[in-house]
Amino acid sequence: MSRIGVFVCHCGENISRTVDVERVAAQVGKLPGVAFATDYKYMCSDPGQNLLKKAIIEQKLSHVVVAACSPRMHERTFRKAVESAGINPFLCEMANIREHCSWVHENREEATVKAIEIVGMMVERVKKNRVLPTITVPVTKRSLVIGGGIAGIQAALDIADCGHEVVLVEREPSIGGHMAQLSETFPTLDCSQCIMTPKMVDVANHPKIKLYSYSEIELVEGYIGNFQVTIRKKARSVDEDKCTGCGLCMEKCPIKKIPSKFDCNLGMRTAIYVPFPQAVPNTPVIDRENCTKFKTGKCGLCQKVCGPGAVDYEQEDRLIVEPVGAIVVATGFDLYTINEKPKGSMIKGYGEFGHGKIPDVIDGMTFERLASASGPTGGKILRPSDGKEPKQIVFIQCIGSRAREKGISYCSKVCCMYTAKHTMLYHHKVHDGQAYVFFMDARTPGKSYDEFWRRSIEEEEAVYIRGMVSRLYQKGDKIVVMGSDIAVGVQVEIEADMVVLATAIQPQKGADTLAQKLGISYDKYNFYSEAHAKLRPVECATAGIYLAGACQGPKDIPDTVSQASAAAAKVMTLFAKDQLEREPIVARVREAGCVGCFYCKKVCPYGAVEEKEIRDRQGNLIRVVAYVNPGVCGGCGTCQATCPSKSVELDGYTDEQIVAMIEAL
Amino acid sequence: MHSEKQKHSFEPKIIAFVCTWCTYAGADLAGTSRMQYPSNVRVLKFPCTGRIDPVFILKAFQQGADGVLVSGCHPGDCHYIAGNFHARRRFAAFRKLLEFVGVDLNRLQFSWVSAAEGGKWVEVVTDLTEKVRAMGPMAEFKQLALEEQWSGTIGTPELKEAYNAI
Amino acid sequence: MTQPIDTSIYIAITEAIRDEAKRLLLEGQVSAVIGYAGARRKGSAQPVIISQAEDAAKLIFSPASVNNLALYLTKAKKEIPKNGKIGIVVKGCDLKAIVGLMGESQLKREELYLIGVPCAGVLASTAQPSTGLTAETIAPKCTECNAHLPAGCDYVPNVQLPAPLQLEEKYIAEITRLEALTPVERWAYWKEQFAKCIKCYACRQVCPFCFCEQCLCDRNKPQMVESTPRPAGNTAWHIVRAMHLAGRCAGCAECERVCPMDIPLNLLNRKMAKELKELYAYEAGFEVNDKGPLSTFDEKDDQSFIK
Amino acid sequence: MQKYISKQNLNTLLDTMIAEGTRVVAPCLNAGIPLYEPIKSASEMVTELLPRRSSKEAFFPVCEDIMSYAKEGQHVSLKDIDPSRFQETVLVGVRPCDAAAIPVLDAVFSWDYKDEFFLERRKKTTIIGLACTDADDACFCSAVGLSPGETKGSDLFLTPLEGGGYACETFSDKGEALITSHKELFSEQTKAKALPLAEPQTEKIDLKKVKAWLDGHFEDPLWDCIAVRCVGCGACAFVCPACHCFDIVDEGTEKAGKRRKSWDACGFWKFTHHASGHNPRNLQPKRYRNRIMHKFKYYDDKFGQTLCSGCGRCVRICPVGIDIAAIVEEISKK
Repeated sequence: MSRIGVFVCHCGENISRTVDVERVAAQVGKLPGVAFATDYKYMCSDPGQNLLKKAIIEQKLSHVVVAACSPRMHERTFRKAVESAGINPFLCEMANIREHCSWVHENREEATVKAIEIVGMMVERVKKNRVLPTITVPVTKRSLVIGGGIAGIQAALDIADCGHEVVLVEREPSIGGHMAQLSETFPTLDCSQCIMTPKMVDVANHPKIKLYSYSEIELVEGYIGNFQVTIRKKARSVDEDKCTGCGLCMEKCPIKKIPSKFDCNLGMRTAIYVPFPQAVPNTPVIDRENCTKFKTGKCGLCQKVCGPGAVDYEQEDRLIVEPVGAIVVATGFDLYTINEKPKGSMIKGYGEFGHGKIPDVIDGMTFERLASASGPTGGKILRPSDGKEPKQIVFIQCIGSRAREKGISYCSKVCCMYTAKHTMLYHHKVHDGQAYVFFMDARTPGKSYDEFWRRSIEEEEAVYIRGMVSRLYQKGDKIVVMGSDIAVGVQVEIEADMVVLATAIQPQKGADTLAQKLGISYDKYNFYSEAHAKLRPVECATAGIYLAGACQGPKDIPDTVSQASAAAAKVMTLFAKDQLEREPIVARVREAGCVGCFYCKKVCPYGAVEEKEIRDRQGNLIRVVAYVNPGVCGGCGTCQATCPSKSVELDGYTDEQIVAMIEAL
Repeated sequence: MHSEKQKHSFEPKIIAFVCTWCTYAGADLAGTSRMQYPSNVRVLKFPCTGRIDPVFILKAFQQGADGVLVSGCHPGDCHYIAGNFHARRRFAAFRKLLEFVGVDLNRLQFSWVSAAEGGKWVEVVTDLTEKVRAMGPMAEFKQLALEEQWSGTIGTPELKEAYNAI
Repeated sequence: MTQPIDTSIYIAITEAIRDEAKRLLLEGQVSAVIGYAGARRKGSAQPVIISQAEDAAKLIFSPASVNNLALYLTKAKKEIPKNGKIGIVVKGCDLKAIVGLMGESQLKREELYLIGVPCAGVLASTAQPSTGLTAETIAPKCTECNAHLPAGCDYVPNVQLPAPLQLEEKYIAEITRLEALTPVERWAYWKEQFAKCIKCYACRQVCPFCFCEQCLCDRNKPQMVESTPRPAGNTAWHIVRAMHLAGRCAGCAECERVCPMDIPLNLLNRKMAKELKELYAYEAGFEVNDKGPLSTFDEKDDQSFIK
Repeated sequence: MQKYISKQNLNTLLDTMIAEGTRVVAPCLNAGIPLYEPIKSASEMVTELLPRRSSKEAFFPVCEDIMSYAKEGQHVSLKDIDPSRFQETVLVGVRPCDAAAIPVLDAVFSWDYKDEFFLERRKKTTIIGLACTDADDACFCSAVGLSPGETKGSDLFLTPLEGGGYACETFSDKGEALITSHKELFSEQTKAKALPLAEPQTEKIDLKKVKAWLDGHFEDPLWDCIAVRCVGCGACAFVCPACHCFDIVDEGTEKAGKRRKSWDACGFWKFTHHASGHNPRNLQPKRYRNRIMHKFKYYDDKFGQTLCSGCGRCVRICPVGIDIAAIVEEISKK
């Protein structure tokens, strides 16, 4: 039989003003199983806690109920106190007679009766509480960073600098991401590559960073502290260990007219190529779709000229398994495809702006390449159609963003700023040119941001027109842009030489597939969801997985870098311990009752349920039952409510405990 | 100001099943803000609405609840990613079943109350209490609990009375 | 006047089942065939499990072939040997249960050989097994049948199913009637029905989806549902049962057929099926689904009932 | 004693007894099905249909309280039921197969332990049997040595006569007392012919031979063969007039509750499930074997009677068509 101790707190007068605490203690003392009941002025004070500890020992108490404030306030306090007196902390419960009773009711009689019932309910509950052991799981102190853009690079460097190994996986042949494509960056106009490439080199040279470029995540198994990640290293056709990066192969490659993705198709590359001169690793890759050797079996020039014999046409994809304890997801963004409605997408497309049809209608990233000193035009702003310098240029903002009817309702955050930057770059390079910007509003919160934007108008003479463009068409070698200026209330028509669309930021293609592999949630646009919008902005709800950069939502570089460092800090916090401790509120399967319908697995938001084979001594399979991995289980209990036979139970919230409470009422 | 409280002939028993992250915290906030509401409600804390088994609602009615409230996080706010979404479907189905067997759904309230919505908690609890008070006691399950198969009834009334008076 | 229902094809079906079962057993394609055999009472049929080719001659199909044999494939019925492939005779309604069980990891398609039966209907539980099938003696579920021809079976006898008669859809009619009542009236109706229950659990034991090793209602720590056959416990049991079958039950109506107290249990199941179809456009039993309507969700699910 | 009572007078008799406060239990319709239940008026009695459940529940309720408890602090208080206060009852219109099973139950409930709940109700009940004029092919009373005119178990036995009315025959003091106390309603026997009784549906089975086989065949392939189709429900036991297993459970909360006795069935998996988790009758054939063994061997071993009166209810309601008559017949031929 249980010997329960009940301690009713006055909370100064906060409780005792409306609740007759002496009567509560007296009444509750009569409940079956209650061996001791008392009241005290401040249970959470040192003397109060000592009273509790003393009573546990003297009265040989088996369970404790503290009737006081909300458990959200002091549950930890009292559980620690009972633990120090030798009782398992989970045999202590709190009855909330302050927030849920004395503070919300004025009538003393009613409040007292309610308090007695609340405490009675917790007495019945605590009787059914079980000793719960603290759960510890080991931590593999290596981390995986997915994505080698600025976010991934920053996170990888921070973690590696702390002395922990990092596995960095990049889908493209080189790290660098979008930031490597940019010309200059707002609000300081420093050269993107100048600040980016040293970091890329740091990654390449860091002894703690293991870089897998041209690789993708195949499979993620395990849980916080103990992930097993399978990486597909795609066949590069060039042996990275042998290649010296001399570039002779590219020089000799006869296929030279392949549009360069890095240069937004403005420049050309060879079939064996590095995406850009500063690529890390500086190892070429053969584009097998365009390579003559792969298409016809003939050629083979690159192999012939390669001194170290690095070119390997037989190379195949390799699968590599890496054990890691934490994962940083930094897959970044992609620009909104604006031509047609992509199949199966909720996004409608902006065919009316002529992108893809009118050659001189380009997107922001293409403009970056035109403006970049290392770009296809050597930094000159020239029209893709005829190579002429545009004298009238129109920038249109919010292409895709903030257009619910087109499928995207969010603001892409960076376009106002980069368009302002574009007008400046344009003005610096085409002194006699005129830039026009169609905009809805200018969103410039951020250090020195608004000043930057104003500069584009006040010093760089960009003309901002508040309003949207309704139509745009080619007329001779001009592009007629028709829009409205809603500030003045007139129709505007501009004959432009070039139009730049500030297209929306979207998550990378395949972001959803990766999320499913990782078991993390994502929103309807495929941006990854953080655990809490305000207080846990870099953690995923899935323990051990962290987010950095634009994969979580549109972000500029400073924000991305901050979040990447924050994610790295979270990883380092995790790695500071050898063993992870977690609250033992986890689901457990009663195997004898489990019939293997796996409803639990279907509803588990964490992917914590595994299939476990039960075999007899001869090794014959008897049946398959569910197993809940305590390291992964989040403790919501959805599995238990769904299990038809209640063969999975959430510790701390068992059916017995809950039914006991209902029956106490 | 302490207004004279109106005496009611019937005080309904309301049982609330709430999640710990949103509604329980919302109810705490109502307390911290010293809002006032009827004392009829008894709160049972769950980690998540996803943990709330329909059987508990049934059990609550069987144990004499006149009204039952189930409340958790708003869609998208679930601390456990999706527990409330599962709960929403489960209860959408369960209430239809209860309705079909003749339970008046005015006695069963579902709500989303966030940790910031102390006021909404007060409103939801007050509304349900008042509604159920106006409806009178939930007699169906209480009567049922007293009924026996004819062969198991204790025939003589005085014996039954003495027996039930324990 | 009672309309007779043409079941003449059942003779040909019986022949075909026998031949197929014999072939399967002779060729060793299956280790056993679950089917129907005649019994002592005139016109009656009962489930039979044969493992010898010569026993194939025992198999029949008749209007008394009421059972859903899928029951014998579930784990709850451990007695059935699970070595090798099993052949089973299935009506369209039975097949729905098998489809559901596959979605719930209880059965594997490759372990079954499905002998599908084109079915014009079977007898109601209230009819003597020897009576002919008519609009009056037909089982209520057959009046709403949408699976006269089972789809996706390994073998279906080549017979021409007569065009089914248009019969009054009994459950739809009764659900509509009950829905129109007040809650008090509905409560009175079900109270009278549930009061008859003696907790023999025939409804549970014949249900292909009640495959739990240990029923929630048999547990006593805690006692979720009173186990004694009193009105309170009976009501709780039937509510819990209906809830557990929601989104899974495809309407074989075995629970109702076997109830010795004639409680219209399938009404509850049909009502839930109706609601889930309206809410989530889900209908059980037509395709193998990994997730049923209550084990998944959509962020846009109806929440008009939530404050 | 042999008397005659008209249909009208029988109704008057029942209505009078109801008015006097006697509980009259008779076959009547409840939510569409025939059951033995207390009637408020003789007009409710329906004798044409065989009630779905047997008349055993007049003595052996589906579920009854046998005690209640309450706890306060460390103190527990108990309260017993007082069986001496059970109501006087007349059970009327009982089919011969149901009535014949009652003395069979008497044996077990008054054996080593006197079950006062059963015996007290039994003592206070007068049984009026009614000859059976209607049988179907599930009936097999004739196979177990009974007949549609069997009077075993009845205190008073009615045989329907042509032109209405019944011949009454008494078989106990209770029966005679009932006639004596309402003698104005009875008259001397008339010459009217008895209505034809139901046709016996089966040949008599040699139950001695059945028992002899069972004595030596605890293990036999037959059990698997028959019971492989059994689904393990309790329907057969619950509708049986002779099955008498019960379970005792405490229901209620931590603070107060009741101890209840309710029907149980050996077909249930849970029936022999030990607290340890072990189940000696872990498979359905073992459980079904127990059913046959108990009815045709164990009960005979102990009480010299057969625990089956051939009412055929289990045959009719078995979800999977298990036919005990066919099984016993098969065994008798072994």
